[in-house]
Parts: sequence; structure tokens; C-alpha cells
Amino acid sequence: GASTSSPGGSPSTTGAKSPIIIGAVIDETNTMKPFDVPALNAAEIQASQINASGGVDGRKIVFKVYNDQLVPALTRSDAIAAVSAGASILWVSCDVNFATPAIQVGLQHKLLTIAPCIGTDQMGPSLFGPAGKLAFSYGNAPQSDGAVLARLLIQHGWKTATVVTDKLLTYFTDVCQNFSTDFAKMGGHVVSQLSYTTGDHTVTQVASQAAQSGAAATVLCTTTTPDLPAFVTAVRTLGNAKPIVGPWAIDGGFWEPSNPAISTNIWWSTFASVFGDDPSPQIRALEAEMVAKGEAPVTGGFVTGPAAVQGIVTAIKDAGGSLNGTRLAAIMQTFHDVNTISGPVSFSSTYHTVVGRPYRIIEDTAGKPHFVEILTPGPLGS
Amino acid sequence: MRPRLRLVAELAGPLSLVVVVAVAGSAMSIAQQGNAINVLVTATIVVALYVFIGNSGVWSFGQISFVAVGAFAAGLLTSPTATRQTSMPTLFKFLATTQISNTESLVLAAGLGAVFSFLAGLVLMRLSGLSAGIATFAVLEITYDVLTYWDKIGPGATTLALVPVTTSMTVGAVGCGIAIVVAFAYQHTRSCRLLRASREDPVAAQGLGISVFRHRLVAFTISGGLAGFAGALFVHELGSISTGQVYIDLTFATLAMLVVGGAGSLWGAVLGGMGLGVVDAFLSNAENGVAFGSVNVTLPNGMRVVILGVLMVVVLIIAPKGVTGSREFLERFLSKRPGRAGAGNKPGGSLAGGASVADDGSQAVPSPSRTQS
Amino acid sequence: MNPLLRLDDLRVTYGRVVAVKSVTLEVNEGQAVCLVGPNGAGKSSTLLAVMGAVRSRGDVLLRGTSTRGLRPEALAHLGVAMVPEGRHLFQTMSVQDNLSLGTLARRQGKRARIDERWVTELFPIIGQFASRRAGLLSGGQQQQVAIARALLSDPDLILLDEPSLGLSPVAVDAVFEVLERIRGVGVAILLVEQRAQRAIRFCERSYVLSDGEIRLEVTGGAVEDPQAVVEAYFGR
Amino acid sequence: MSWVSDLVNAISLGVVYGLVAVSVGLVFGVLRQVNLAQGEVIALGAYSLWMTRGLPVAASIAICCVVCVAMSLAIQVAIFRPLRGASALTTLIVTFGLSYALEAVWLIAFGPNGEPVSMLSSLNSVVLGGSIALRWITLVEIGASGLFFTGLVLILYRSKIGMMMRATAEDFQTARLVGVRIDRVVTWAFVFGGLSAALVAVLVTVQSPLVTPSFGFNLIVIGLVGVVLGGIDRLGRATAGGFVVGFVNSLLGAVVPEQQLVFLPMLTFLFVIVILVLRPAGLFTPRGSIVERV
Amino acid sequence: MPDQAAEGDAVNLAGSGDAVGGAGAPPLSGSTGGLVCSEVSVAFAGVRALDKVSLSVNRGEVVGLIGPNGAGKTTLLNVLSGFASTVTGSVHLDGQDITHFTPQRRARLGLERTFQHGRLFSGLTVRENVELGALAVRASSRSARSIADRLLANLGLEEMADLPVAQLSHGDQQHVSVARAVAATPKYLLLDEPAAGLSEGSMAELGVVIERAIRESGAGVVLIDHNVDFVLKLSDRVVVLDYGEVLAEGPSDEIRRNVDVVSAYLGEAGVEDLAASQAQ
Ligand SMILES: Nc1ncnc2c1ncn2[C@@H]1O[C@H](COP(=O)(O)OP(=O)(O)OP(=O)(O)O)[C@@H](O)[C@H]1O
Ligand SMILES: Nc1ncnc2c1ncn2[C@@H]1O[C@H](COP(=O)(O)OP(=O)(O)OP(=O)(O)O)[C@@H](O)[C@H]1O
Ligand SMILES: [Mg+2]
Ligand SMILES: [Mg+2]
Repeated sequence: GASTSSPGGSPSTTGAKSPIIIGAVIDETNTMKPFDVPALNAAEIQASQINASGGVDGRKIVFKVYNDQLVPALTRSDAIAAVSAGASILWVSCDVNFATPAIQVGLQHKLLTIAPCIGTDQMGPSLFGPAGKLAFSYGNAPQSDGAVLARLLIQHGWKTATVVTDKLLTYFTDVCQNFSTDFAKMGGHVVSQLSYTTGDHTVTQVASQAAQSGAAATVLCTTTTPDLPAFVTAVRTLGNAKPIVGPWAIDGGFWEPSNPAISTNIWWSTFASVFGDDPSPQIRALEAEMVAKGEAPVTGGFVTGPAAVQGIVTAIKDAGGSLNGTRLAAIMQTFHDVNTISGPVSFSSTYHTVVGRPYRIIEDTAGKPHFVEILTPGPLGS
Repeated sequence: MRPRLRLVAELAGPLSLVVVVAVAGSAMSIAQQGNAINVLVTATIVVALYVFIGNSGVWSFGQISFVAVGAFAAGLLTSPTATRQTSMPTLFKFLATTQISNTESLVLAAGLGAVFSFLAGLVLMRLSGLSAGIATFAVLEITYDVLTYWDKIGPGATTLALVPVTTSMTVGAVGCGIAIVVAFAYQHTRSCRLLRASREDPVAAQGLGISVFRHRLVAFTISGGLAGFAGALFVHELGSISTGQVYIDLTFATLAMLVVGGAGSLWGAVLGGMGLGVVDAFLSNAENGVAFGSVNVTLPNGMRVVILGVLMVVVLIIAPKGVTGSREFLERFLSKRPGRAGAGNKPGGSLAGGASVADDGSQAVPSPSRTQS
Repeated sequence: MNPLLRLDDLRVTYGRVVAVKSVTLEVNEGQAVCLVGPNGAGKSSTLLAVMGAVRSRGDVLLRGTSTRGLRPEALAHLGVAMVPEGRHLFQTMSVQDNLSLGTLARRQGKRARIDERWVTELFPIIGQFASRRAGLLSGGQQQQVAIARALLSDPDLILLDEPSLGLSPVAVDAVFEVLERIRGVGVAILLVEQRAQRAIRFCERSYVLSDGEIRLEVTGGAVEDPQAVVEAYFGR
Repeated sequence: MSWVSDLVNAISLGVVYGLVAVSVGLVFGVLRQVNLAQGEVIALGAYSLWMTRGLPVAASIAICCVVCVAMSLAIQVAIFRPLRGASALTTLIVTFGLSYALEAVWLIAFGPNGEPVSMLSSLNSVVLGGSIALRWITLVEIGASGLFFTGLVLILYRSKIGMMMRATAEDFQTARLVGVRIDRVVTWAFVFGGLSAALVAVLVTVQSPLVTPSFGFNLIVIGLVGVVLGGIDRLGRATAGGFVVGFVNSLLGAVVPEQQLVFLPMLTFLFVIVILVLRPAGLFTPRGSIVERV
Repeated sequence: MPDQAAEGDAVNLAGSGDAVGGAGAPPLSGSTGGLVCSEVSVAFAGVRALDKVSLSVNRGEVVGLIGPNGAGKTTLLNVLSGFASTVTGSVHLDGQDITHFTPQRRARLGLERTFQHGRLFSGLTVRENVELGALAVRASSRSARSIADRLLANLGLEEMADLPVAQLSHGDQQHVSVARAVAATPKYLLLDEPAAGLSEGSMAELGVVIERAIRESGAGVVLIDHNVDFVLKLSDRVVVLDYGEVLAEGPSDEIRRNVDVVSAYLGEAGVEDLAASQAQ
């Protein structure tokens, strides 16, 4: 069984029309929970708004949620359960490694398979071959992450950078790599390339090197693992107060040491500001609703959930109400600047992950993260 | 008569459990069938662990390395070559182009597991106790590190996708059955009997002429082969694999199954693997909510692991040798009852008869033969 | 007056195995009592039960008070010491540390009758090997340290399980000499021995144990009727 | 001069694992049993530091000590008492089960994100700047663990309770026979174990402030590797082993070329295997002393 | 005394056991045969446990080894069976130099030993323990089983055959460990205090088992025990060891008569044991 939510409250008045079931196989327990759950919560709010305003051609959107707890076999059998429960769209966890057992079930059953916020560009044919045509992620491609960070540095006049890559995930490596290329193209200079792997206990060492490299800024591609605060602490206490810049994965601010001298001049890109100051009133409203429900999002990634719902609805409408995965996917692949709450979404035959969407830049000053500006990465390869 | 019956029971017990799980699993919903197959595959891994740990008494935290190697080899070489070349451009040429059938991949995985474990065993099998535990753990860490970051031999840090899903209920059951038969056959070899003795007292074993190293190596290699085989079943069950799935979590989960069942017997390994597997599957369903008639029970998220951990602790405290007491199926009932209550009337007929010392009466306190008491 | 130790219908079972069926005996202060019998008769089990180290039924009375439920360490502090069967030294600790551990259970405020000088004199090897790891001593040497360790707690009652095990004949003599001397200072002895003849001669009272039951009681140290002892061993 | 700072870093990491090793070695020293759940004691201590972040530092540390000791004692009563006499590996597995469960409890209670502890973060400032980058925390770690370790060694090898602890470790049945009140002795061992866990929690969170559910397990696993590598029988050897693992890992990290750095764990664990094969009883266990009499 | 020891050494070095005292059982093999150790010295942390000791035993012969505690008897047995770590001198088995062989290898050449302190496979049953003795060297499962059953019957242990040995009394365990060694039908059997803690009746049974092993497989036996009477009865030749040196050596009768020579060792207890048997 699974928890079923029929957002929109009142029993269907449209009568005969069957609902559109989205089977969500996500993690509600483990390390992906902070990403998966807010995205889903926000998506359900979005769906309920759609349902309230008559649904998709009169059909309601219903989420059936399965907690896969990141256990591979369970992830697979949950996906099978979702399919047998009549799901016509599969919604998966935001880490491609954890999600693959479910993704493959979706692809095998020719369902449109959506991850709200996978941040690698693997969600698509590149990893899943021809079948992967049905797979999309509403997260940002690492190419964009890297590009926007490069732009951020250039824009603020930080011409030299130390790049620190956490080799734990392909996503981190990709972001840093793209940053370096773009940064160089834009006239920046990478002073030194450093790396470590989360958990290998060399972070303090790397931090010392980074702190002393003399670059105008440090770019760090990692997530909020225990090593991130250790890194920041080490750099700051060595007297380096220059900007530390990271991708969406370090969004949230919850990890920051409360010492204001340490948690300052830290920058990152994200989908939305969760600090109450996002420029978009739509997003602010959505956030307020989530907070009211006690589901306050931790990172800006939550907007990918409703964005995905909007994308799905757009595709269904374009397909004339068809739920045929192949058809929907074909339509989705042609998305060009489709408007969503997260900004314009575009896909292409190479990228089934969003590229070119504007980012929010957040700066943390003395432990207080706040919205700074919106930056658009620009077309790839610029 | 009795010994033969014991032998039959020893094999029939575990095998019938496989049949029960397979048959019961087939009767369930399609999603639950996946869980049942997973139970069978996990039990196969536990049997592989048992072959070494149970028989040698040396704890290895490294067997999952062999599962990993088997899984990646079988998965890689059966996945479509076209996507291999696009998604893993750095692969060695022969790995990028070779394509084998699923059956071949099972054999290959078993072979690779055996070869790898043999080589590791050559270095490690002289160690015992905690040193052996830590050294085998090191093997796990090394395997994980190499598989995750050496992208010439596999997908590296990304998932290996598009592996054909061929481990059906039948394949799972047959595979598990094969592992059980191999383990059973092995544990009746002379080599294994000597190994089992040596774990009780290695020094005494040496004195008797038993080469602990050699017999351990045999067990380690067979165990590695079975582990590789189980890895292949595993990858063909999921259809994909990433290194994190064959690492510490799986190591400890399967070890827990082995200990809870009873590490010293094949029956314990199979029962533990299947039993905890079923409990685990049940608990994960319970986190999604299960209906008991009209009552809907939903476990709070995360409770599955808490319950499993506590279960393991409690079982081991109550029954340190596992729920089977490390005895084979029905062994308790089929073996001669030990115990000689009262120690009373033993049959006489001692050849000694207290002959030389006791009977001459010249001593104030002759001590007659115990056997006549 | 109460005897120092009284076993009342003691019974020890291990699962289904009955090791001691019924043993009733007494040890008075300053008295030596021995328990002899064939292998597997239940001698060791009896001593362990007295010490509270195995579960038993029946009653064990120390100075007239039941010791039911008391753990071995509690009995040690009540003045009962034990030399267990086989080597049970702390193998990786030095001989000196082993002996110091022996003094743990000494009762405070009482002048010790037995001290380290005393035992070193009795067992010269102790002085010789004081700083050696106990586990490296030869079998017989270890046995001597074990006896010395028990003595050092200055007990009122000492339980010895085959103290002559693995000892060379001269060392056996030394042990009996030690026993003589501690009896002289008022320590009661409950002795289990395979050297039955010598043990019986040494003790005020002896019991022949067979199949977990006392078959014969010999008093006064002299064996008047050897045949009866033989029969007791055999079991009637 | 960068090798100086590499060395300083290596020593600093070594000291942390040395301290974790003390924590593991202590219980092993008394019970000949491994307590993997010690990691969860450390984790709870660290979480308690987070929960008491509003309080004065001293109060926060005091509460952390109390929490760690209480939890340590609870583990002793619930797990180690019933398992008395079981083998090191049995308890390793049981306490693994416990840590597994406790980690899930932290996950439920505190969430997967982790909580930052920033107490004493000023200790991260440098004593000697420039390329050496010697931090106060490193000095404090060396000092605190040196003191704690010396204290423990004095207790274990010079005091009566220490002797009783060692006797219990060796053969608890016989220890009882000579009158060692082993319940008390074991209790003391767990009190010290709890204190050492608190110390680890305080020191580690200074440098690595984010407390996640796997905080303790990650520490204890490497700590245990170190303990066995050094020679688990003696506290000193075990501690040195912990130090060596940290030190070698850190030093390798400085030496290995950046491109190959991902294989650092492989190199570290290869080192562990080589040492174990050459010196199965531990790097610091003198060759002669392992000869068992037959 | 030193002279005598030196003489014994000299003779043993030549490798022929029967020259010593002349009253030993005739060797079954030629002059190169026998289990021989020559000029063996072992030291532990500076302390000499053995000082240039030589000893030989032939097939079919029982050599008793007596001496005070700490004399080096067990150490000598360790040297013969390959368990001693630091050795100078050499060990030969039927002419083959086995000085550097591992214990396993020696066992497979037909050298079996018991240990002074049990070392049984405590979780296994009595029968399994004895079977393993046979199985470890070469026997098939079936023959191992029949060997075990016979030995257990001889020792009156068949009642306990299916008990785990941990549940046996000390004396019964002693029996099992001898049975385990005998089950391998060794060429040479080294027994370390097999009679310690045995009641005299059990001791007699043990004697019979040992004698039978000699009769059936022609084993050469080195027998250590502190019960002098037991040793003298069974031995053809006796070596007295003290402080790591050979103090005296000769046929049993001679040692028996020569009470003076060894009174330092025998004491009251030993003399008593002897007297008892001399009365026979
Ligand atoms: N731990 C145990 N579990 C089961 N049975 C046991 C155990 N210990 C002893 N026994 C049995 O109890 C009986 C008495 O054993 P005990 O050790 O008391 O004899 P004993 O008189 O001391 O013999 P010995 O002279 O050989 O030392 C024996 O039959 C033995 O097999
Ligand atoms: N591994 C060792 N390390 C240090 N000393 C040892 C070792 N083995 C034996 N010794 C010492 O060597 C001497 C001879 O010991 P051994 O065990 O051979 O004596 P033994 O004649 O068998 O005595 P027992 O009759 O008491 O068993 C003893 O002093 C003993 O302490
Ligand atoms: Mg006894
Ligand atoms: Mg000896």
C-alpha cells in the first residue's frame, strides 16, 4: 500500500473522469528526504491548485507516494507497486543512483518518468539509452550550475579562483569542471584545482591550501556533508575572509556554524530563496503556504516540484489529454522556455535536464543568508 | 539410519524454505513478488557468507566485495554495448565491446568472485580474530574505492543502468538452491570438517597436522565464488547497480541475518536470510502503511531500521548462537540425545579393569576404574 | 556451635546432567576435610557450588548463615578462597599482579595471618619469577602461583581443587606442608584430591564421592577398612 | 614549508583518532569486548552540545559529559551485562546492531541534514600562522588527550581498580573468585568510556561542526581499525594505532597527486592490510610478546 | 652428574638410542631411525629453558621424561613437535631433518602430541574430537569413525561420545585428548602429563591405551608425567630433566632403584608412589 493524497480536498465533482495518477517513489526517511519531500509537498500544493481550478481537462491529479528509504530492492518494488496501482506518470527521487531501480521500471512500462530535481544530466538518453527518452529532470544541469557560478564571480570582479572539488558525486565534478571552463572563457583565472572526497578526512588539509592560495574567491563543489562546515571553518579561521562560492547543493544555511565570523561572505546559487525574500511573489506565496502547513522547505529546490507538475500538465494538454508516455515525452523534449514557477524551462534531445534557467544568488552575511540577485547562465558553451 | 536421515533433513530443510518463499511469493501481488525475489537473492548472499564465516569461525566483513565484483562484471557485460560506449566512454576496449548472455554472466561472476577471493585469501587467511575482521573490512573499502573511482573498469561513481532483468522468482529460487547445495556439499568434505575443528582451537589443530591456512583458503574461495554468483543474481534482479548498494549497508545487513539465524549452521544462514528478509520487507511495507483488516497500520518513517537493529540485538542477547542455536534443521531431534543423567550404570567391560594398580590391594586407597562405577 | 561450612543436601545439575545428586557435609574451623572420588564424580562441581560459581539446590551455610544468592566475589570477601581446577591465572599479568589480586579480598581491620613473605618462602619460584607474565610459567609453576594467590586473601576457609595437579612430587610435598601450616594458623580446608591416600591421611575427615553422592565418610585420617573405600569408589 | 603544515594536519587528525581509539580500547581493556556503539555515545554527546547551544560553554560541556556517561552506562546494563563472557566479535556484531538502530533514531529525531555545533569554534584560530597553520585546537587536542590518556594509563596500570579491570578483562570468572566486584569495575570502565566519548564529541565538533546521524559511526569505524592496527590488547598500543591511521591517511592525502586522490581510501586500507599481515597482533605489539605458550 | 648428562648427550648425538643404558626396547628401524633431537637449546628472555639437551626415541619404545616443575619438559616436547620458537640444535625424524618443519608438517609425518592443558575442540563432541585426530592425517571419514569408536570403547567413554567435550570433567577430558592423538595412529606419540588429575583406575586404563598404541602401530612414545610410578611402569627408558639439562638417564629399573639420584625430585610424594609399586 501507499499513502494516497488527493490534493484539492472536495470529492470529484466532475464525476466519471478518472484521475491522473502520479506514482511518487521517493525517500521520506533518509538522506534524500530534505530534497525529495519539499519538492513533493510543493508539487502537491500546485496540483491541488490545479485540481481546484477544474483539474486537467476535468481530471484531477493524484499523487500516490511510496517511501523507498533508498533501499534498492524496495525502490524497484515500490515502482512496480505504483505502476500496478495505475500510475501513468512516475515521479522519482532526486539522486540518479538511488532512483535508477525505479526509473527503469517506469521506462520499461513506457511511462513518462520525472525527477523533480536530479542535478546531473544523466536523466535521459545519456544514461538510459533510447528508453531514456521518457526520462526528464526539472533540476538544473551541472553545466548551468557551473556557468552561473562563473558569471557570478566575473560579475563581482573576482577574477581569480581556487576550485575545490568533492569527488564524491559526478554532479560535483561536473559543476566544478563546467565552472572552470566557463570561468576561463570569461577571462577568469583558476589559481589552483584542489580536491577531496567527502569522508576521506583530508578536508582540513585542503582547506589550508585553499585559504593560502591567494585567489579572490574559493569555489567549492560539494554538498552539506560534515565536511562543508569543516571546510568553511578552517578557511575562515586561517584568516581568509574572501568569498566562498558553491552550487545549489550547499543551499539552506542550516549547516552553517553559528559563529558570525565564520559564516559570512558565503555565496551560492539556487532555484528560489527560502529566506523569505524571493523576488517572485508566486514563490513567496507557495513558501508561505508550506510554512503554514509545517512543511517549511530547507532549500530552494522545492520549486522544481511544482515546476514539474506544471510541465507535466502542459505536456498532457498539448497531447490532447493523452497519458501515453512516449507522446508526452516527445512533447516535453520540445519544451522551450515553458513558463513555470521556477522560471522558463527548456529541454532538448541532448538535455533532459533544465538548462539556461535563471538562478537566485544567495549571500550569507554573518550567518544571515539573503537574496542578492537573479543571474542567468546564458546559453551553453558561450 | 539416523545419520542418513539427519543428512537428508540438513539439505531438505533449507531447500524447502526456498520453495516456501518462492511459492508464497508467486502468489502475491506483482510488487510483492519483487520483494520475494529479493529475499531469495539476499539469502543467497547470506549462504555465501556462511560458507566462510560459519565454517571457519573467522568474521569477514569483506565478502560483499565479491558480491560487488560479480554484480558489476555480470551487469556490465550484459548491458547494451551501445549505451556502454556513450555513458561510459572511458571503459577499457574489451569491456566496452564484449557482450555475454545472462547465463554466462552468472558463471563469469562466480568465477571472478572465486578468483578475487582466492587472491585476497592468499594474503589474508593467516589472520584470525579481530585482525582478520579489520583486514577483510579493508578489502571491502578498497574494492569500493576502486569500483567507484576507476572508470576504466566500470561505471565509476554513476549507476550502471540497463542491465537485463532476468532474476525471476524461478531463477532466484534455483540460484539460492544451488548455493545451498554447494554449501551443503562443501560442509561434508574432509577439508571443511577439519576447518570447523580448527576454529575451536587453532593450536591444537596445528598439532594434529591440520593446515588451517589451506582449509580457510578453500572456504574463502568457495564463499567468494558463491558471493560473486549472488552478485550476478542481484544485478539481474534490480536491473541496475551502483557501488553504494554493495557496500557497508549490505555487508552489515547480511551479517546480521547470518548471526540472527545462527552463524554456525547452513539452516541458520538460510533461515536468518529469509526470516529477516521477510521481516524487512514487511516493515518497509508497514512504513508505507499496511492494512490489518480494517485497521490501517503505518509505521513512522525510519522505524524499519530501528526495529531491525533492536531485533538483532535482542535475538543475540537471548540466543547468542542465533535462533537456530547454530544447529542444522531438526538436528536437535535427530541426533542422539546427549546427556547421561545420573551417570549411573555404565556398561562394564573396560579393558583396563583397574588391573595393574587397583586390584592388588596393597594400597590403602585403591582407586578403581571409573568405568566400573 | 555452628560449623564454619555446612552443605545441606547440595545438588548441582547442568541441563539434564546431574553432576551432584546430594552432598551433605561439614567443615569446622581450622579443620581439613577432603573429597575424593573417581573422575566425573562431581567434586569440582561441589566446590564451585560452594563458591556460588554454579547454580545449585540445597543449602550452603557459612558460619550458620545461608549463602544463597551470593556471588563468588561476595563469598571471597566473606573469607572463602578458592584454587580452581587447572590453571586459572591471569595469564597476561605478572606473577606479582596475580598475587596482589589475591589480597583484594582481605578483610580490613584484621591482621593477616598469611602475607607475601610467607608465601614466597613456601614457594621459592614466586620470588624468582615475580615480574614474569604468569602465562609463561610452566604448568606446575602456575599451579603454585594459583595456590599462593588464594592464600594471600588470608581466608578462613580455602577450597582447593586438585592443588597437586601437574606438580612434581617435591612440589606436592610443599603443598601439603603449606596446607599443614595454614591449618596450623586456623584456616579451614576443603580439599579435592586425586592423591586420595595422602589426602585422607592429612585430613580430619574425608568423604568419598561417587556419581554425585557421598558413599563413605572416613574420620581421623586413618583408613581402617581399605575395602570399604574401594567399594565406595565403585559404588555399591 | 608546506610539508610542515601537512605534518601539523596529519598530527592533528592522528590525535583525533588516537582519542577515539582510547575510547574503544578502554572498554576492550576491561571486557575484552568491542563496543561499536561507542560511536553513538559520541554522537549523542555531540547532539547534546547542539541542544544546549544556548547555555554557557562550561555548562554545555558538563551536560555532554553527563549524557555520555549515562548512555554509556545504559549500554553496559542493557547489552554488556547480558553478554558477559561473549567473544569480542559477538559483541562487535551486537553493538553494531545497536548503532544501526541508534543511527536510525538520530535520523528520526534530528533529521538527515545534521546540526551545526559551533561551540569553541574560536579554537580553530591559528597559533602559528603562515604556511605552518598550527591551530589552537590541535594543541588543545594534544594536551587534552595526552592528559586523559596519561590519567587512564595511571589508573589502569598503577591503581588497584586498574588492576582489577585488567584481571576482569583477562578472565572474569576467576576475577570473581579472587573477590573482584566485577560489576563495579565494569561500571567504572564504562564511566571512563563515557567521559572519553564526551571528550571526543567536544573536540571533534570544534573542527568538524556538523553533527549528522552517521557522525559517530564514521569516527568509530576508523578508530576501531586503528585500535586493531596498533594492538588492541594494550591501551597505549591501541591509541598509537588510532593515531597512526589518522596520521598516515592525512599524510598520504598530502603526498598523493591530486588526480589520484580519489584512491586515498584504497591506499590507506592497503597500508592497514600490509601492517596487519606483517604484524597480526598489532604494529606496536612487540614480536616476542605474542608467543602463546602451548 | 654433569658427566653423566654429557655422556648421554654424546651417545645420543650419534643417533642411536639403544646404546643408552642398553636396556631399552630394541628399535624397529635402523640406526638412522627414531625421533632424535640433538643439542637443543631454548632460551626465553635470557632464561635458558633447555641447554644442549639431546633425546631420542625409537619406534616401539617408551621414553619417560620426568623432572621438577619448570625443568623444561614441555619445552622439549614443543621442540620435538615444532611449537618452540627459538631453537638451536636439530630435530630428526627417521633420518629426515625436520628442525624447521611446521607442526602441521610434522604431524603429517606421523608425529602426534597432547597438550598439558587440554586444547580439545571444546564445541565438538567427544567422538568428533577423536575422529578428527584420524581425519587430520589421512583417514577417510568411515575409517576415522571406526577408529574413534574403538578408542572410545577402550577408554570407557562411549557413553559420552555425543557430549560436547566442554561438558566433561577434567579427567575425562584428559582421556579424550590422548584418544585424539592415538587416533592418528602416530609413529611417534608425545604425551604431556596425560595422567594428571586422573584417578588411579583411570590411569590404568590410560596405560593400557598407550601400550596398545605401541603394540598396534609400533609408536615410539615420549611420556611426561609427575606420577613417577606411572612413568616408570610404562617406560623402557627414563630421562630426568632439571633446569634444562639432562640430570640422569637410564632404563626404568635403574632409575627406580637409583632413588638417591633423583630424591631431589621425588620427595616424599614420589617415594611414596614408588614404594607403593615396589611392594608389588
Ligand atoms: N559445564 C558442564 N556442563 C555439563 N556437564 C558438566 C559440566 N561440568 C561438569 N559436567 C558434568 O558433571 C559431572 C561432574 O563433573 P565434575 O567436574 O564435578 O567432576 P570431578 O569429580 O571434578 O571430576 P575430575 O576428577 O575428572 O575433575 C561430570 O559428569 C561432567 O561431565
Ligand atoms: N614461552 C615462554 N616464555 C618464557 N618462558 C618460558 C616459556 N615457555 C617456558 N618458559 C619457561 O621455561 C621453563 C621451562 O618450562 P616448561 O614448561 O618446559 O617446564 P616443564 O618441565 O614442562 O614444567 P611443568 O612440569 O611444571 O609443566 C620454565 O621456567 C618456564 O617458565
Ligand atoms: Mg574436577
Ligand atoms: Mg610442562
